[in-house]
Amino acid sequence: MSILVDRDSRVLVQGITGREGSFHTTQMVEYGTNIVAGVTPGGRGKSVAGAPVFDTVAEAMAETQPNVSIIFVPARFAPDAIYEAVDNDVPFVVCITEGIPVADMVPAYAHVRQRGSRLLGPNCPGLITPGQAKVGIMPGFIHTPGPVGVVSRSGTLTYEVVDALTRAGIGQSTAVGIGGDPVIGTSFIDVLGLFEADPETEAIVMIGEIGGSDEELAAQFIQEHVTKPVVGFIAGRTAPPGKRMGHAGAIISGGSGTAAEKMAALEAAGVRVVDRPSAVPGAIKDALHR
Amino acid sequence: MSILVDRDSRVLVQGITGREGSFHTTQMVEYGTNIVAGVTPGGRGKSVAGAPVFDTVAEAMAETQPNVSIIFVPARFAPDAIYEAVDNDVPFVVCITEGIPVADMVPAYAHVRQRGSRLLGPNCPGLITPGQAKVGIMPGFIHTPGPVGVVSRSGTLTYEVVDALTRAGIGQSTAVGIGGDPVIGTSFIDVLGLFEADPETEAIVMIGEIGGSDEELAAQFIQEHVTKPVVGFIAGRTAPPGKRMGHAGAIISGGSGTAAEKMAALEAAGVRVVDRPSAVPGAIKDALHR
Amino acid sequence: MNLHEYQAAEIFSRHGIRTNAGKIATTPDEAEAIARDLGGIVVVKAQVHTGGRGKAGGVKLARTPEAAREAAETILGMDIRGHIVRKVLVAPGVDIAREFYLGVTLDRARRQNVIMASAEGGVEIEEVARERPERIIRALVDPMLGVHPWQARQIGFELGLDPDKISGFAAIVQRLYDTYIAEDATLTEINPLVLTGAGEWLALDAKMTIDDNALFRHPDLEAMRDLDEENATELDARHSGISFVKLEGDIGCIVNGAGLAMATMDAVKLHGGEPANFLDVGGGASADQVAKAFGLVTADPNVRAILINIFGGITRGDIVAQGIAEALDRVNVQVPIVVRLSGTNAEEGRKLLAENGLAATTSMDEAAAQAVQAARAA
Amino acid sequence: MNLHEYQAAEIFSRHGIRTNAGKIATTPDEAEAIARDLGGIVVVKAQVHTGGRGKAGGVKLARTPEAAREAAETILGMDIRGHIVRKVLVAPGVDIAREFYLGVTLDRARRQNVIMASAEGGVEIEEVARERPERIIRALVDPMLGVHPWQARQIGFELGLDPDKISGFAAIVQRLYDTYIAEDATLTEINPLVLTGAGEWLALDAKMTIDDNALFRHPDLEAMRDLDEENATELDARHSGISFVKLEGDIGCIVNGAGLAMATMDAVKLHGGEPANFLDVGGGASADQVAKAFGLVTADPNVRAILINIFGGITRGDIVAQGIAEALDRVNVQVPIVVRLSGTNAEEGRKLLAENGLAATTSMDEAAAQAVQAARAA
Repeated sequence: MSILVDRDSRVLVQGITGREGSFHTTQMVEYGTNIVAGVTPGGRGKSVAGAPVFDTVAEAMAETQPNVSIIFVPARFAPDAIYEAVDNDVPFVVCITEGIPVADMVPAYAHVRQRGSRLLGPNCPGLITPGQAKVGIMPGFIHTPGPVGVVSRSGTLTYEVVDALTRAGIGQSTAVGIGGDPVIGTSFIDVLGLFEADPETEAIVMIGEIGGSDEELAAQFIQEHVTKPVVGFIAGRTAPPGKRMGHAGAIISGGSGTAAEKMAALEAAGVRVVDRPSAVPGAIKDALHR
Repeated sequence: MSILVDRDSRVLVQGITGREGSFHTTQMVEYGTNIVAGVTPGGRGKSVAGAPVFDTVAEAMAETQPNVSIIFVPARFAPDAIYEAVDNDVPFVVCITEGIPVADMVPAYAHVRQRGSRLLGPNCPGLITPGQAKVGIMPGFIHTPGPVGVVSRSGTLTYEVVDALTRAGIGQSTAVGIGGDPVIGTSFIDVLGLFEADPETEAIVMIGEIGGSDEELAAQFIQEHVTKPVVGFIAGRTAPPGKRMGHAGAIISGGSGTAAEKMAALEAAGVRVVDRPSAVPGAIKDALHR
Repeated sequence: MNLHEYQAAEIFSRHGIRTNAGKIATTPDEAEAIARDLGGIVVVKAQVHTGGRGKAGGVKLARTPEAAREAAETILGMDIRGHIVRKVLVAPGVDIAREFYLGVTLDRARRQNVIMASAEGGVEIEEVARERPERIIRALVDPMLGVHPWQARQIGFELGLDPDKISGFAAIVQRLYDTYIAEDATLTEINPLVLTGAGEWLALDAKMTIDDNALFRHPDLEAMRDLDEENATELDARHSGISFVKLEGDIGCIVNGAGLAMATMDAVKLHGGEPANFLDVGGGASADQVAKAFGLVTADPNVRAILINIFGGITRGDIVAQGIAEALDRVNVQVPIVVRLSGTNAEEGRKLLAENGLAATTSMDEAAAQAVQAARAA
Repeated sequence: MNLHEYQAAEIFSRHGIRTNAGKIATTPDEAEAIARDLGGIVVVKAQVHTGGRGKAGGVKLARTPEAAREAAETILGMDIRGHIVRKVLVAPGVDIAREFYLGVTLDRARRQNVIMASAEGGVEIEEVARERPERIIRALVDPMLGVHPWQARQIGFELGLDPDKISGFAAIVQRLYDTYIAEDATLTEINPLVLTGAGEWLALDAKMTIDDNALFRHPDLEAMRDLDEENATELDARHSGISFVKLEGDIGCIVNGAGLAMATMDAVKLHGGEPANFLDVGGGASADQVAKAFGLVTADPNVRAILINIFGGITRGDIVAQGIAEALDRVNVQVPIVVRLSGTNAEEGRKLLAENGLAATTSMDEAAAQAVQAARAA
């Protein structure tokens, strides 16, 4: 088992013929991901890494029945790609695109919810179920199958932690990057709930950062609904207020969204909060052997 | 039993201090309807026919827990009143107002559906469960309790039929005016389904008119889902094409929406279609005694 | 409210849709002058509020200014489906490579707007719908979000357009929908939408219907109303809150309620007569309204009897009867009047009418039969 | 991107919100002249991208033009929360009857915009939120339909406004939200929104933040950017696709990825040092990018050591190492450099760096500790 994607996932790539789209399609196929189709308007008849290209999601859906879509189209067109996916009944949409205006994501998020689909991202690295399916842009080789679910707002920082876990001999059930934007489709809570329900996941690593209150809400959720051990790390303890730290959503505003608040909330919820990424494997080992 | 409203209905009147609102509130109260509150912005502290007036639906909801609302506000403000009602969790909203632009009703209808509420109208006379509750503008005294459900796109024509039924000694379970606009909240199908499920309703009178295809859809629904006898009447056999006959929705356009089509569809679905309102009671008697 | 082609084209063009610019002529002289100005081949098109102009001979190609004059001579004054042609549009001829149909309207059953498109342009869409429904592409529009770019593109792909024609087409779809929403239309239609020999998109025709209920927010559109095309009596009625539609029969009808008014017309027909009009006197049925209604009905020289059918609801029958009596004092009605009065306080009303020399019945059928008889006798 | 009060006020006013018109002065002379033109009492207000101006003495009432000059003299050049005042707004004094707070922003947890209002105007809203949260009214905005009139009215009633003040207030709510949407703001705020003695609504202050991701569709707003208020180095970095934030420490950081960059800063602190900056070199980490990053970091005279932390993902470690080597050829770096390189092809990368005289570690902690030591030794 695992969450969200596995070897049976049928993946559609929107924006497959673009530079990013075609590069990562090849990478995903090499990892073993079952890429069934791609969409690029006007691209019908082409093929990328063996996957047939269609003009519309409707066509791709009719011909290849994908159940996951990953979006690589530029920020100005990405919301339309999200609408096209969910309106054509793709149940799970992963949006890698960075830089989408908040004003575009607010209605898009509401629409995805109404349609009953799930959105991961935008501005996220995607997700991977080691050994089964990589639907994202992370380096696949650092991952290894195992009992730890990883969920994170960050990209490279997650690779850092996953790499540390793998080197310590600890595999991952699924590693999910939820993205660094202020409005994202899937929150910590959603992923925590899935890991809690997944029989193969025995412990969870949650990597947060400054800005917003998703970590605080996650803490509350953990207290109430998560029985599996959770190890936490929050990036940005030294970040100054009022400054956006790379991610659009990583900003302490009006004195709220600080790392200290988040760490305190998680600790109060029984999460083992570590002060450096390299401490994650040890904490997870403790948790698994308890 | 009955459908949609009964003596336990707790009715809110939006636009209660207006000319129409206050007049019909008094009429409804006289009929015995349980009017629990009214709303008029700035009207807080007033009272109409014994019902307290509030500034907002939220306040009225908190203080009096209505479960039906009836709207008497002018066309330009009526969609906002619908939004206010459903956003404050009123499960059933009756909109009497005539003349609301279609462009305003399309999103309003979608929103009501999303909220899981039900809308009756607009441009309708409301509905009445004889002897229990009148939530509308029909003359109450022509109605009498009994086994016949009445559903209609028209106002006075319904009174005509109900009066004929009552004079023939046939009472009504509930009489529902769905309204004469192109976009209405509750269709024939919805009401037919409710009558079919209502143990007290033994037969149904359905009064349609030219324009649109609701009668055709109803015919299909009747064929598939309605076991109770249905008597039908369609107004507008002599109406010319391309002309709006009073109701915004009563227009034959592009050669479709004619009375002949509707009558044929209903007859094919086993509905006894009569050629004049006065023939309804006889047809119903036949049906009830079969 | 319907707009003329040239009016709709002007509005479309304001919303960024390329239309086939032309000018309006009301005389053959003007048509010739416009054709001369434009140069080359022109099309002369009848401007009437009805479809099927082409079949009726209301659209003609003219290769010379003189031919344009002749075409205008033929078309002006023509009767197309009951509409007299008073204006023609003279527009440049176009080198057409492909013709399409594109329209936005309301799907009443779904309570959503719908984009309709077909590769069979230039033909009446009702005909295509009837005979080859599979040739019409329909895309429902999200009530909240409008037409998505992907939807507009998809329609283009389904029409079989080449990839390099997609974005131009999608832009027109978007703009036609934007026009529909911005102008409170119930129909915006381009038939045919053409691809020219040069590979450009062009709206060769333009059709638009405005939601009457929304005209209050579009005074500019209200100002485009063509009084020649509309029945003056119907307009007059609307201003008094009365719904009135002129018909061909001889029995004038005055009724309260739209549904009952239609049923009354049907009853007249059922009893062998022909209604002269649809008339819903509206809510109040005050003396003023009834007097106005008498005026509307008696203005029609065909009317040989008047049938008044009132079901007293909230408006009491005695009040209505008083209104009728008062109205009769004010308006000189020369034809026989049959009254049917039922509902609230109807008995008192009938008594009052009797005192004023008008017998009233309680049965709609009876009243209809009497009116038909009276008209025959008259 | 933050706007100044006077810029936000101009935008609000364009969207139909009455603001307290004033003029900008950059010298005491100008302030005096403006005050003389306006006549009567004026307010002199520091224009800086931070709150709490009032408390810091950056807002002064002046009864005469001379007093306005004196106020400007005091305020200009003032340091408010690290922002140097370079402009003051001189605006007419207002007869205030009541003060309110009104703002629109994003509720991140709900993924919806939210209207916030309070009868405690003129106070920092964060303070009210912390101390008397029940005094803040919050209304979530429908993502599809926007602010409903009933919502705007309800906020007014909840603020305890008199019925005759409701529609004026509701209009301001609607317009403030419209401004927020039209301008792609992440905050539009009026604090205080006042009712004047004459019973009129007036926005006495104006605050606005624009979504950086949406600036591409607002060139007019981009043009309002105050380069004095923003760190030139940060702007320069942004143009190269590098996220850079200047901090107070002495260890320059060059990292790939925002989360890892924050974690790197935290690691520096954890090992007893102070980071000189946040720097995310972005995706590629090409020689150009790395060279640019070196330039940004070394421009800070405080920097005494540089910590490069790269986790090779899709971008291979050897490529990054090559980039570092090439960059060092181009940029003359005078301070010690500590490199941490892990991930894809990291070993090859470390070898390559060694050949160029740079030792690289695989541990972030180790690298951070070394960088702190190097900075101390320097």
